Amino acid sequence: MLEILITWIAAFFTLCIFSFLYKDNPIYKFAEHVFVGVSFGYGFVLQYYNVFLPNVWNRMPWEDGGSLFTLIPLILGLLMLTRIFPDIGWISRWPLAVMIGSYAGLQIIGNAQGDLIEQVRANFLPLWTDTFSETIGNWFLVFGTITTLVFFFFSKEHKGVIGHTARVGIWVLMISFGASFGYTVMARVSLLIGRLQFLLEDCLHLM
Amino acid sequence: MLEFLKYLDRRIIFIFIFLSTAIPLLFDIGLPIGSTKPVRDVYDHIEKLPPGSKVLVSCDYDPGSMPELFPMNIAVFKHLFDRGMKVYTTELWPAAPPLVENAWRETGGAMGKKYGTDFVNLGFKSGGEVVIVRMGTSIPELYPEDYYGTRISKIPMMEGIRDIQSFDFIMNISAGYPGTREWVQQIVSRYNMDLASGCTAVSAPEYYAYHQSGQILGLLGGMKSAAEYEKLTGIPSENPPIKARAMKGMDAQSMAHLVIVIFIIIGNVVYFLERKEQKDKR
Amino acid sequence: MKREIPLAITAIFGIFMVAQLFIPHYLVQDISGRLQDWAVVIVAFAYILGVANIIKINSGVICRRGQDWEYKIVMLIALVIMMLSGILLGKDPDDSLPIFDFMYNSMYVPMQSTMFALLAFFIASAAFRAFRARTTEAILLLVTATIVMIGRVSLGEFIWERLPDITEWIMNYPNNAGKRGIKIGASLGAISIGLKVILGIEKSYLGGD
Amino acid sequence: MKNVGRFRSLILFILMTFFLVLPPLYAQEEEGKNFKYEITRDIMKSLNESAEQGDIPENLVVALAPLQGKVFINEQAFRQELVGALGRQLSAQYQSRLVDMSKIRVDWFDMTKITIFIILIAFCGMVLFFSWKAKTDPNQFIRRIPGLDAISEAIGRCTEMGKPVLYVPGIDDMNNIQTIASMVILENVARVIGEYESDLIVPIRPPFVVPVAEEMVKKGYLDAGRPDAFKPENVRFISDEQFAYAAGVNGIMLREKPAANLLLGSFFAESLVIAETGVLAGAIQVAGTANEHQLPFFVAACDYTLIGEEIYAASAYLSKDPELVGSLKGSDWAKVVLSIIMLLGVVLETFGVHFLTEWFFIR
Repeated sequence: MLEILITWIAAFFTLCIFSFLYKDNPIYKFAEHVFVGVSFGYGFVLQYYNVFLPNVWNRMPWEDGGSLFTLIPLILGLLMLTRIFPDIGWISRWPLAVMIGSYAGLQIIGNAQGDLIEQVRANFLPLWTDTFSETIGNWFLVFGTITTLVFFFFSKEHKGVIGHTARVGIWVLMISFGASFGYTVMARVSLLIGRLQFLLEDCLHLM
Repeated sequence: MLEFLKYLDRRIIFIFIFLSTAIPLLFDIGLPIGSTKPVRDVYDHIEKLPPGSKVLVSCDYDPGSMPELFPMNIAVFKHLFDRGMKVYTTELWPAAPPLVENAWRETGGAMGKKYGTDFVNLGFKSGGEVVIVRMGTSIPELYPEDYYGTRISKIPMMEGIRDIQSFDFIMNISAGYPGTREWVQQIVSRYNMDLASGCTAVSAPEYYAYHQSGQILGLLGGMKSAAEYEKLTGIPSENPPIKARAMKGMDAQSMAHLVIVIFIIIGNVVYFLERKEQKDKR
Repeated sequence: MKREIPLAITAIFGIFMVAQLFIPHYLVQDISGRLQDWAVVIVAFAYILGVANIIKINSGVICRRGQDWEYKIVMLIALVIMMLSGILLGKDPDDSLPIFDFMYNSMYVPMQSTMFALLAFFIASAAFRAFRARTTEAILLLVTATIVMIGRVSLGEFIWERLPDITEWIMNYPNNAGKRGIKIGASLGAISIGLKVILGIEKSYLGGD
Repeated sequence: MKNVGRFRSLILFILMTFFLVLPPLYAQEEEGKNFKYEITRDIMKSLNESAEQGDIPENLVVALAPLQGKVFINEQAFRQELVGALGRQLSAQYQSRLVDMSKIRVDWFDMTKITIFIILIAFCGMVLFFSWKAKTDPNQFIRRIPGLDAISEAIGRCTEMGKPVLYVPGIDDMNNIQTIASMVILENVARVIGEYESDLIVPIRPPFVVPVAEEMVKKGYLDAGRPDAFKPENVRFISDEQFAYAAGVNGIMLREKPAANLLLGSFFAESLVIAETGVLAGAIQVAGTANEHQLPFFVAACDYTLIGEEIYAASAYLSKDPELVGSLKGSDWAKVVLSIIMLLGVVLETFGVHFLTEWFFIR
């Protein structure tokens, strides 16, 4: 019984959102606002049960296995809420600084080890292999990457040799954007298929 | 005619897209589904793992990309439980845990596996990269309790799980940020872990670069790959009853692509005719 | 006070995050681990701030009878029901939260999926309107996109059995060349900004005063 | 200048306090942790290698496998457990070896990360060196970036038509480096707009970005000599939800009809929706993001697109600040060096020499 109710309410809201395709209308707006409310409420509850309780509340000094240090993030976290009050809003910069500092540090090491070094290393490819398609591919990969890097030169004007190389670099970029576009179309169509499967199969039992 | 096409109401395009996806869903065409190398790489790697291996499945997605990633999640779970692995899951997206629960009930739960000895859901933590890096140093500190609030010291299969290196293999199901890119950047290079990725088709082209460099050892990109993986792992199956969600959508996928390609061609024909007209005027 | 302390905090956290990669000593590892635990909690509070902000802004709109204020009431009601049903009714796996789960399954899931599904329509109309073969670059983009779109689905295999292999080749080589170039360039850019942030050279994120 | 010196010494002071006070405090709390012995995955790997070379008996490795991941509080407990697990006395030689290997966590430097360390130090050194050098020579060259030149052109057009400029700084929070870059660009855009006397609308998704954006716009107007032109209601928090935000931005595009849309920052699925509405509204669009997957839509729908690293270069380009331009030069040199290394690696690989590849293999 509950299952059927869920399915039909879900179908109702699905159609509400789809109605936007015709044009913006009150039904869509209603659904959209319900969604925003539900999604934030949901997120709040999840943070409460998955972060606040296990990582803060149950580790307070008076709890078993707790520590005094847990008070620090709690206080910093509460300071973040000062953002709501304009007069003392500047205090929220302290916890903000924690976030920015941590992410800046992690981005440095992550980009260095995951993207920079590994990707350069992956281009150490032999220009002569057993199969024709791989050989051509390797040439493409090695010189395509270098021309793209030349496109990203900022301290030299793109003229002469550099200009021509950078132009090839743009072409390589465009091919890779084409691939991304094709894949994105695929992704979006899949999402629509998912919704139609829900409407046709779970609601109307047509499939 | 040219004017009509030039200012074509987008709702007409919408109708075509709707019909091209809905009709193939109702009437089976049965186009072939092959399998590509990145997908086989994932499958072969899991086949090679000895039974009882500890596998971390990080499910970093939400209902927004469910049609692509949920079938993948189901297929991966089924494969892992079929092979008798111990499955641990974590989520970096807040809306993921209920979806993971559903996937567990449909696969492991229906196959008679037990929560706590074959499967554990460690739940959601906010913070993206920070969470991933922390997993590298200590899991009990970061996840003192599982998704249901049970202390992990009371969960049998958590014994011996110290940090990310306690796992034999990581499967990441990723809908964007935080996801595969962050796992690759923070974990793979640093701890030399085996990682495979199942991602939306949007991010797949980017992750091909990681596959070619060997940073991830396999890649499931989008619903097509999910369909390929379903086929490899024997979905649809009777026991446990699992529907083939991705395979069923493949005909519709092809038809919708065809319609979009036709629209791109029409758009360009209109463009060229228009340009010719302007030239003639001059 | 208003600028110096945040800069110092940024520096400490940034330096420890970098240092923990190179220094395996337990002292550095344990401290940076602890700092990471703090960051996880603070990010969670940032989310709560988002919720607080939504309540503040929308209640303001309702009081002023601003644009769409009726809808804002609906939003706040949904928010409050979701929060209260989740937190007050507790969380028990055997007796899963009726209202909370019900609203997740009947509202959150269908609406978020459908919002993303709308993109299928928009992408088709964008493709029709925007993808014109104006220049060499645009032609390259268009041709690749078309090959990939057809070659990556079953239709491609049906038309010509080699087409999936060609698509796979495009993905593995020309596509990777472009992606790799962007990755290397963007990682250099990100590292250099990260460095400036940690050293306090780039401090615009702090705002004024 | 006095101010700067004071603030640096304060930072130093805080850093020192942190380093000096926290560790002892911490160590007290965690006493007993100092003698941690454990068999990590790395140790098992190196044991396996030793066994393959015949350095240690293979059955020893097999017997040790179940102990992987266990932590022992001191050396004695570790030895006892080892002996117990093996069921026989280990020869002293092997015992000392195993204990040595388990102590890896007291090293002050992880030698396996030396490649990353060298490259990171070299790159950061280059960036800092060139930006320092640029201070003495303010005439730094930076190539033309057509998309950025188009910004001032577009702003000029807005002024002529009496229409506002729309600046969308992406949807990510301040912890994304692209948002930080976007804020710096915003300041420069505000300065140009201040000179031209048109309006600037900035719709924002994450609440934390609002005060920063306000500050940037204020500062830009101040630099242009028109601090009175700043209108607080034009820096707008729209909604925290992705598509509600996109809908809000679309509403601004259709209702207030800005003649120029600048979309610079970290964009996701909403990029398509926003850019297409911009086309419909007939505005000049300049977009830029480092999120590769969204670039095709910007390339297709916008007049100019900043690709990847160009968005990081934009702040240097717009402000012409020699220090920033200098740091760009540093990263250009890094690209030259990397390209040369790449070619070298390719040549070596082609002739079957693998040492460079191995040095770069950081796993």
